[in-house]
Amino acid sequence: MSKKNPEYDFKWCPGCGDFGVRRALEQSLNKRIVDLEEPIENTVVVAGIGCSGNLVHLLEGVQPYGIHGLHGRSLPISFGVKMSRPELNVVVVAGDGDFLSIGMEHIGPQAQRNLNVCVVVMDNAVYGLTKGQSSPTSDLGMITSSTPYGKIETGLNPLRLYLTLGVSFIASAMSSKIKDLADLIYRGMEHPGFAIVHVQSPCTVYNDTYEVLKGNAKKGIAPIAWNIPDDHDVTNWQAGVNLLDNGGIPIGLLYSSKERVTLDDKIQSEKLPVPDMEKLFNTYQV
Amino acid sequence: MSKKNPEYDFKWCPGCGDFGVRRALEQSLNKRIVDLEEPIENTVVVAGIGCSGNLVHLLEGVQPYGIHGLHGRSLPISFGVKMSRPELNVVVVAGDGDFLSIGMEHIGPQAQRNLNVCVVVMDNAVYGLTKGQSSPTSDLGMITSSTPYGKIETGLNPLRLYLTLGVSFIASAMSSKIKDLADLIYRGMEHPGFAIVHVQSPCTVYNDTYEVLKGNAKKGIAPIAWNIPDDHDVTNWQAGVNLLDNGGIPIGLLYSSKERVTLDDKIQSEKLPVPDMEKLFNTYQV
Amino acid sequence: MKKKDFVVRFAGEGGQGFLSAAQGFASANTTAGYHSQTFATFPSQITGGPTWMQARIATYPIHTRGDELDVLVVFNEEAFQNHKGELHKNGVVLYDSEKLEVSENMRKLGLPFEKLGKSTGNARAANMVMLGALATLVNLPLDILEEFIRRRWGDVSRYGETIVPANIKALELGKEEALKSSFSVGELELPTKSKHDQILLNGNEAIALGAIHAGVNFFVGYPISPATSILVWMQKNLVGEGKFVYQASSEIEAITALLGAGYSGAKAMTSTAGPGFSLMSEGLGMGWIAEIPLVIVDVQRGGPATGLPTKTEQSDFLSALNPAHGDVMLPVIAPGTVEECFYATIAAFNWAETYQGPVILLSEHSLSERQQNIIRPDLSKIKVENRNIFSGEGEYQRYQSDNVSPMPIPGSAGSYVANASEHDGVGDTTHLPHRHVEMTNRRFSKLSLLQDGSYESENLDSGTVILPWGGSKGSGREAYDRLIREGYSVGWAYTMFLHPLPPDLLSVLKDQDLVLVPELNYLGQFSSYLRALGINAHSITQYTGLPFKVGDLVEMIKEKLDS
Amino acid sequence: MKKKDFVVRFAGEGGQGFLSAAQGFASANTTAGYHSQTFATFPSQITGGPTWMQARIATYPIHTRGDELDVLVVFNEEAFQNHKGELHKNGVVLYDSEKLEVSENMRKLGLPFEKLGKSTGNARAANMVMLGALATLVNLPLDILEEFIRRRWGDVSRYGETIVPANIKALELGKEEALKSSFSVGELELPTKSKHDQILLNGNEAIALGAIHAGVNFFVGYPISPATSILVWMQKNLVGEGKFVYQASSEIEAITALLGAGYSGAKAMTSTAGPGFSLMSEGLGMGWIAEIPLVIVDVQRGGPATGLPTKTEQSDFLSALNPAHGDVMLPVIAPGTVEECFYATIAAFNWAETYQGPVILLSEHSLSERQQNIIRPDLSKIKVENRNIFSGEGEYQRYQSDNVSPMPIPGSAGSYVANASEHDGVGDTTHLPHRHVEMTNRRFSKLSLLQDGSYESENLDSGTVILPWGGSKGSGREAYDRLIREGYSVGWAYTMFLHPLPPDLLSVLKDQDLVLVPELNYLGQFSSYLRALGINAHSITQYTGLPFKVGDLVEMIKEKLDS
Ligand SMILES: Cc1ncc(C[n+]2csc(CCOP(=O)(O)OP(=O)(O)O)c2C)c(N)n1
Ligand SMILES: Cc1ncc(C[n+]2csc(CCOP(=O)(O)OP(=O)(O)O)c2C)c(N)n1
Ligand code: SF4
Ligand code: SF4
Ligand SMILES: [Mg+2]
Ligand SMILES: [Mg+2]
Repeated sequence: MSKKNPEYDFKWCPGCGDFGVRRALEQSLNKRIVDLEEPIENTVVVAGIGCSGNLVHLLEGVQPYGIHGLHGRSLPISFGVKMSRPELNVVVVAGDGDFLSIGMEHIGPQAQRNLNVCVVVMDNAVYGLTKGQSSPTSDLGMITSSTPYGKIETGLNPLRLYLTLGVSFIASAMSSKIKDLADLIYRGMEHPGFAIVHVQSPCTVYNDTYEVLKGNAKKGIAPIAWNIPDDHDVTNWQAGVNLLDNGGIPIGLLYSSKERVTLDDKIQSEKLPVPDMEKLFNTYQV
Repeated sequence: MSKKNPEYDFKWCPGCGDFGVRRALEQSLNKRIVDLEEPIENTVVVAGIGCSGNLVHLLEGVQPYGIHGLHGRSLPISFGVKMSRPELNVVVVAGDGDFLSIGMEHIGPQAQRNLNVCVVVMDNAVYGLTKGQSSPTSDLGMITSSTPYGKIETGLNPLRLYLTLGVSFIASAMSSKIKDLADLIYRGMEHPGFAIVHVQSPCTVYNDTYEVLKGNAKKGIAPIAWNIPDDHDVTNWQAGVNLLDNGGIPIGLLYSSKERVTLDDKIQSEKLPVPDMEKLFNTYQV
Repeated sequence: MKKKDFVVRFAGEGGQGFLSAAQGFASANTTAGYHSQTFATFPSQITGGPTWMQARIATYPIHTRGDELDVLVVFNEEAFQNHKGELHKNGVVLYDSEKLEVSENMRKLGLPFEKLGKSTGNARAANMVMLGALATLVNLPLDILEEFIRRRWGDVSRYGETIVPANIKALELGKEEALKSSFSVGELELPTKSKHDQILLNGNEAIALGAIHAGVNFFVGYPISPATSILVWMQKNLVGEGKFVYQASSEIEAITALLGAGYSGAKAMTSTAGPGFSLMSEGLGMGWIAEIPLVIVDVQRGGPATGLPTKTEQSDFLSALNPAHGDVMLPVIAPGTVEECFYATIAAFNWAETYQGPVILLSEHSLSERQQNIIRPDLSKIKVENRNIFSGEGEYQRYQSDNVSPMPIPGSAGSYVANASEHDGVGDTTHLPHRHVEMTNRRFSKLSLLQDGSYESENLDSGTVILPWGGSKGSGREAYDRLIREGYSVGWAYTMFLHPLPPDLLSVLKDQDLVLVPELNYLGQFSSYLRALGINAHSITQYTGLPFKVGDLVEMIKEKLDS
Repeated sequence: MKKKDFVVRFAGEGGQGFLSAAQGFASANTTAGYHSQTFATFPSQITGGPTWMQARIATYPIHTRGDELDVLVVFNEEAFQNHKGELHKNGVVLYDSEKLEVSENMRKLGLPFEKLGKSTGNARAANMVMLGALATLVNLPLDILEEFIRRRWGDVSRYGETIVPANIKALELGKEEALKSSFSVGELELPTKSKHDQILLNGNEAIALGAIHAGVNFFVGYPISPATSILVWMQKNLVGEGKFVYQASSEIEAITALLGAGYSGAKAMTSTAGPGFSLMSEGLGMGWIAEIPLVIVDVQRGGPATGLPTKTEQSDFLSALNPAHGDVMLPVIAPGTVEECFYATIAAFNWAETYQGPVILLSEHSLSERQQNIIRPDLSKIKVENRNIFSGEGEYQRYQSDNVSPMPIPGSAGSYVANASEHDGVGDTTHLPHRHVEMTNRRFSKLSLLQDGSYESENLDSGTVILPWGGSKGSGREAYDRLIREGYSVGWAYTMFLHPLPPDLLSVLKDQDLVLVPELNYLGQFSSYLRALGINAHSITQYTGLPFKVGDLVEMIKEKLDS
C-alpha cells in the first residue's frame, strides 16, 4: 500500500503484535536498500491468509512486490518465485495457523531442498482473522471458540519441528523487540538457504500473551521467554536441540548452518546446454 | 479379496517386499482373532494409493473391512473411522510417497492427538506404482526417472520425524523378517495411541535394496540395517533420538509410551449429556 | 392507513456497542408479535471498523431486509456519509450529536445519547435513549421495549435493582426528545400474535439445529467465514456419548475424515466456504464413487479464490454440482430463507442416507448473518431417514445391483472395500469396461431416489416465470408480488432442491416460454444448468457482493419482460 | 484392388519383449513412407500382466487405430482368448506354437518363434521370425524391415557383426513359413513418400515438445498416470540456464509453485490427471483472480476420484471449464490428435500469455499412449506469444483497465500485490461493490482476446453436424467419412478450442438444427455446455474406458439421425 489507500479496509487491533513485525520487516528491507544497494522491487513478500498476512498491504514507505494468496500456500508460492528468479529476495509472512496447520506439509520439502527464502511466522497461538479458534501452537487445555471444553491436542513446538525437518536457519523472536527482530529478519534474508524467524506476536483480542511472555513481577508471573545465551553455538544442531529441553520460549538465533548448499545452487541440470528444438525433433525422426 | 477374484488385475512383482508385509499383517490379524477373540469384521484396513496400498485387495483368508481411497489421505480417513467407532481396530497401510510426500501434513496432527490407529508404512524409497520416481526417503543423489541427474533433496529420516511429531509408538522393521514384523504390527495395534510400524519393503524393479539392507559379505557390502539392542529403553524418548545418531537403519521397537491418553479417551465433551432439540429451541425462543 | 413495516439501520464503528441494542430491538419486536429480519455486515478487521446492522419490522411475514431506510441511526460521520443515500425520502436520520453534526437539510434528529443516558444514573444507558427515540419515530408503543428491558436485566441478583428503572427512564428521555422533533415515519399497525411459537435465529444456527435433529453424530470442520459459526456451534453443542466434533487441520483433512466416518455408519457433516470447498474436490469425488453418505455445507461468500470473505454471492453452484473431475453430479439443496436452512439440512441428511452419497447444502453469507423469526418447528412432523443397513450374514456384494443396496457397517458381517477406483461387487479394483459402465449407471440411477423435493409455483399460465434460487428467493418473491400488483402477467416458481429438480417442476419449467432466474453471480450459473436441461432460462445477475434490492430487481425483470 | 491399410495387434504378457518389436515394426513402416498409428495398453501391475499393442499401417493419413484386426499376434493362451473376438472375418492369427495351441477352425499360423530364431545363431531373434511372418501375411516387402534392422543394429562397434545378418535370416525364416501357410490379408499398396519430413511420437511427447517451443521455463509436477511421462521427459530435457524443473511433493505444491513462477515472469507449466487436477482447484481459482499466466495439462483418465488410471475417458471437461468455486471459467484447449497435441500446447501458452491467466490443456490417456507419424513441424511458421510486460517507471495500477494490462515483473518498477482476494488497482484487498463488479467484468472481458482459434467444417447445409472433441476426433471423422460415403446428409465441425469457442464456429453451430457430439463420458459434458450456449447439441456417449470404435459410432449416429 504505497500511500494511504481509502479502499483498503483492514486494520490490526490496537496493541496487536503484528505492528511490531511490520516495523521490523520495514527496517530490515530498508537496511538492504542502504547496505546492499538493492532496489525495493527486488523483494517479493509472499503473504498467507490471516491477520498476519495482511501485513503485505500495510507496509509503509517504498513498496516491494507482493503476493497475497491462499491460506497455507505462501511457502510453495515462494518456491515458484525463487526458483524462477533466484536473484530476487523472497520473504514469506504467515500466521501460525497458516504455516503450521493447513500449510504444514510444505515445510519439510523446502527444508530438505534448502530453498533460499526467509519466512517470518507471526505466532499468536490462535486463529485471529476467523475470530479466535485454536491453532497448532495453542496450549493443551486452552479454551477458545473451537475448544469450549479445552484444547485436546498438545501444543506443537515449532522450533523443534524446524530443527528436525532440517531448516538451516532458525530464529525465535518477540514482536515487541523490534530492533532484535529486524536484525534477525535481515540475517534470515542474508542466510543462504531456508530461514525461519518465528515470532511471538500476541493477539490482544483472542490470546494476549504479552504478560506471560515477559512476566509480571508484581503479579508474581515469571516470564516464559528467555534469551539464548551468547555462547550458544548456532552451528551445532544438537546444541539447538538441547536448548529446547529447557522449556519456555528461547529468544534469539537458535541454529544457522551454511553447510548445505541452497536449492538454486544445487540444480545441476541448469549447467547443461539449453535444448534445441531441431535436435529434439531429430530424436523422433523416422 | 475373499477368494480368487478374476476381475482384480493387480499383482506385485516377483520378490516385492510387500508380499512379506501382507503375510505379517495377516498373521497379526489372525492372532487377534485367536488371542482377543475379535471377529475379523472389527478391523478396518485403510489403504493409500501405490503398489503398497493394493495390499488391501490382496489379503488372503478371512476379510477385514477396507477403504482404498485417495493418494495421501489414508490417515485422515482412518481418523474418521476411528473417531466415529472407537471400538474398531483400525490399520493404515501406505507407501513412502503416499505417507511422507503428499500425505505428510496429516502425521503431525494425529500424533498430537494420539489417535489410536496403527500405521504400517511400506518404504521402498521410490514411487513404485507410477514406475520409479524419487520419494522423500530416496537418498541424496539417487538416479530415478524423475531425477535423471541425481536427487537434489537430502533423504528424509522418517523415524526422527515421527519422534519429533510426538508419535507414541514407533517401530522399524524389514519386510523379509515376517515374524518380527507380525509381532510389531500386533503390538502397534494393541498400543493405546498412535503407532507407526515403518517397514523397509524393497522394490525389486525400481530400487532393490535387499542387499544394502542385509549386506553381502562376499561383495564386501556391510548391512545398513542393524538390530536395536535388547537393553534399549523404549519408554525413553531421548534414548530413541540418540539411537538414531548411530546412522543406518535400526530395526526393532524404537519408542513406545503410554503416558499420553488416546484421543478417544480425551474427548471430554462426550461425557456431557446429548443435546435435546426442544431445549436448544428454547434458547432461541422469543 | 397505518404502516405495515419499517426499516431501521444502525451504523457506526465496531465496538461501539450499538449492535446488541439493535439486536435487542429486533428481538423485542418479535416478542411483541411483529415479524423481523435483521442483517449485519462486519468489516474484515477484528476490532473497530465500519459496522452496521439493519432491522426490518413488519406485521406480516417478510422476505427481505428492505430496500430503503425509514430511520437511519448513525454514530459517526463516516457512517452518516456512507449510508444516507439509502434513506427513504421521508426517512429520518437519528444521530449522536456528541459524535457528529448533520448540517444537511433533511429530517434529522440529533441527541446527546451519552449525556442523556448518564442523567438516568446508569452510565451505560445511552443506547436506551436511542431506542426510546427510535421507537417514537416509528410510532412503536414503548411498552414493547420496556418488557424487553425487564426480561433482559430483570434478574436483580445479577444486575441489581437500579438498572431496569434507569433504562426505562432513558427510553422515556429518548421519547420526549423525539416528540419534540415532531418527525414520524407513520404509525405502525399493531401486531397480530401468531398462534405458533416463534424462534429468532440466523441461517447458520438453523443449519446446526437441523443437523442435530437429522441425527448428525460426526462433525469435523475448519474455520472459514461465513461458515465458522457452524463449527463453533457444533463444538459447543454436539456433545454426549457417540458424538464427535473436531476442528481439523485443513479442509482436506475434514472431508477425508468424513469419508471414514460416513463409511463407518456415522451421519457425518462439515461446513465450509468457497476456498475450503475447492480443497474438498478430490474427496467429494471419492464420496460419490465409493457411495458414502455425507453432508457438506458450503456457506457461499464472494469468489473466486479467497475472494470476498465477508460479502454474499451465489457463485458456487457450478462447483457444487460438478465439484470434481470425472463423471460426478452431486445432489444440491439451497435454502432460501432462515427457516429453509433448518428444513434443507434435514433434507440433505435424508438424501445422503437415501442415495448413499455426498449431498451439498448450498447456503450463503446473507443467510448466515441474517436473523429472522420463524415458526418453532414441530419436530414430530419431520421425517428423518436412516440408511438401509446390511444385516445379513456371510459374504456380500455391496455394489451389486443397478441401484442403491444395503450398506454393511464395520463390526458386522459384510466386509468389502470402499474403493475410490472403479470396482467390482466387493469393492476390489477392476478395469473391465462393462464394470465401469454398470457402476457408472448405478451411481447415476441412484439419483432417481431423490425425487421427493417440494416446490412452489403460482400463475404458470403466462408462459414466463420468475425462478430465483437460494437467498435470492426473498427479493425474487417481493419483486414478483410487486409485478403482480402492477398488473404484469408473470408466474412464480421456486424450489430449494436444485439437483435433482423435482420432476414435476422440471416439466413445468420446460413448458414455459421463458424462465427468468435472478441470481447473484456473473455467469448465470443456475440458468446455464437449466438451459442444459432444455429449459429456456435466462439469468438476471448481480455481483456486487450484496443481495438484490427489490426495486432494482423489479426494474431488471421489467426490462426482460418488455424486450 | 490393393489394400490401403491393415491393422495388427500384438498381445501377450508384459516383459515378453514383443512391445519393442511391435514399435520397431511401426517405425520401419513409417520410414518406408506409410502412415502409422499405434496404441498400447498396459496393466496396472508393474511386471507382467496382460499387455497389448496395436499398429495400423496405411497409405493415407489415418484417424484411428482401426476397429478390426487383420492380423492378431499372440504369445499366450489368455491373449488369444481375450483378443480373438476383434479379428476380422478374413483375419489371421499368428501365434507362438511353443506357448499355446489354437484348435479353433480359423485362419491361423503357429510358428515356434523361439526355436526358429535360435537357429539363426542369434538367441534373441524370435521376434524377427515373427515380424518376417507378419510382413508376409500383409504383403509388406521385407526390405522395409531389413532396412530397419540395419539401422537399429548396424553399429558394429556396439552390436558386433553377426546380429544384422542373423536377424535378416530370421525374417526370411518367418517369411518362408508364412508363405507355406498361403494365407494373406491382401496386398498392400506401395506408400507414397510424403514430401514433408515425418516424426513418430506419442501425444505426451508432442505436448512436451510444444511446451519447449512455446518457451516453457518452469515446470513442476507430481507423478500420475497417464501424465507422468511428461514430467519425466521434462526432468530430462528442460535443462540449461534459466530453466527449472522439479518433482513436487503434491499437486497442491505444484499448482501454487506455478502461481509464484508465472507471477515472476516465467512460462510455467504442470501436467497431471484427474485426481491431481481436482487438488489444484483452489490454486486455479487464484490464477484466474490474480491474473497469472499458467498452463495446466490434464491428461484425462477414467474418473471419478482414483477412477480408472490406465483407461481413457473425456470426463474432466466440466471441471476444466469451472474448476473452482466462484465465477471462474477457464480457457480450455483439447487436442484431438498427436499432431494437435504439439500445436495445442503452443496455443495454450500463447493464450495464457495473451489473456494473462491459466489455460487448461485437456489431453487424454488414448492420445498419451498413441504413437503416430506427423509432419515434422516447420518452426519458422509457428507464432509464439509473450505477455505484455510493464516497462514504465514509478507507481503503476496493474489492474486498472477493463481489459488486459501490461504486467510488471519483480525486479523492475511497478510493484503491486497479486491478490487472491478481490482487489483494487495495485492489488490491495477491497470489498467495495463497484470494484468487484469492475474486476469481474475485467476478468471475463479478457476472454474476448482468445478468439483466434481455428476450426474445421464441412457440409454444413444439411442442418445436422457431427462435432466430436478431443481424442474422439479420429473416430468421429472416420464415422463421418463413412456416413458420407453411404449417402447420409450430415455435416462435420471440429475445433480443439473448446472455450472460448471460435466465434464463427459458435454462430455456425447455433444455426444447426442438430449438433451430435460423440464424447467419452456419461454426462454428455461438452454437449451440455453447448446447450447452455444456445446450441441444440446432443451427445453420443460411451464410458467403457476405451475409445469409440468407428463402426459402433456410425451405428449410434445413424440411430440419432433416423429418429
Ligand atoms: C482454504 C481456506 N480455509 C480457511 C480460510 C479461513 N481463514 C482465514 S485466516 C484463517 C486462520 C488465520 O490464523 P493464523 O494463520 O494463525 O493467522 P492470524 O489471523 O492469527 O494472524 C483461516 C482459517 C481460508 N481463507 N482459506
Ligand atoms: C492425487 C494423486 N496424485 C498422484 C497419484 C498417482 N500415484 C499413484 S501411486 C503414487 C506414488 C506411489 O508411491 P508410494 O506411495 O511410495 O507407493 P509404492 O507404489 O512405492 O508402494 C502416485 C504418485 C494419485 N493416484 N493421486
Ligand atoms: S484479532 Fe488479534 S491478531 Fe488479529 S489484528 Fe486483532 S490483535 Fe491482531
Ligand atoms: S514396482 Fe516395486 S513396489 Fe511395485 S510391485 Fe513391483 S517390486 Fe513391488
Ligand atoms: Mg495466528
Ligand atoms: Mg514407495
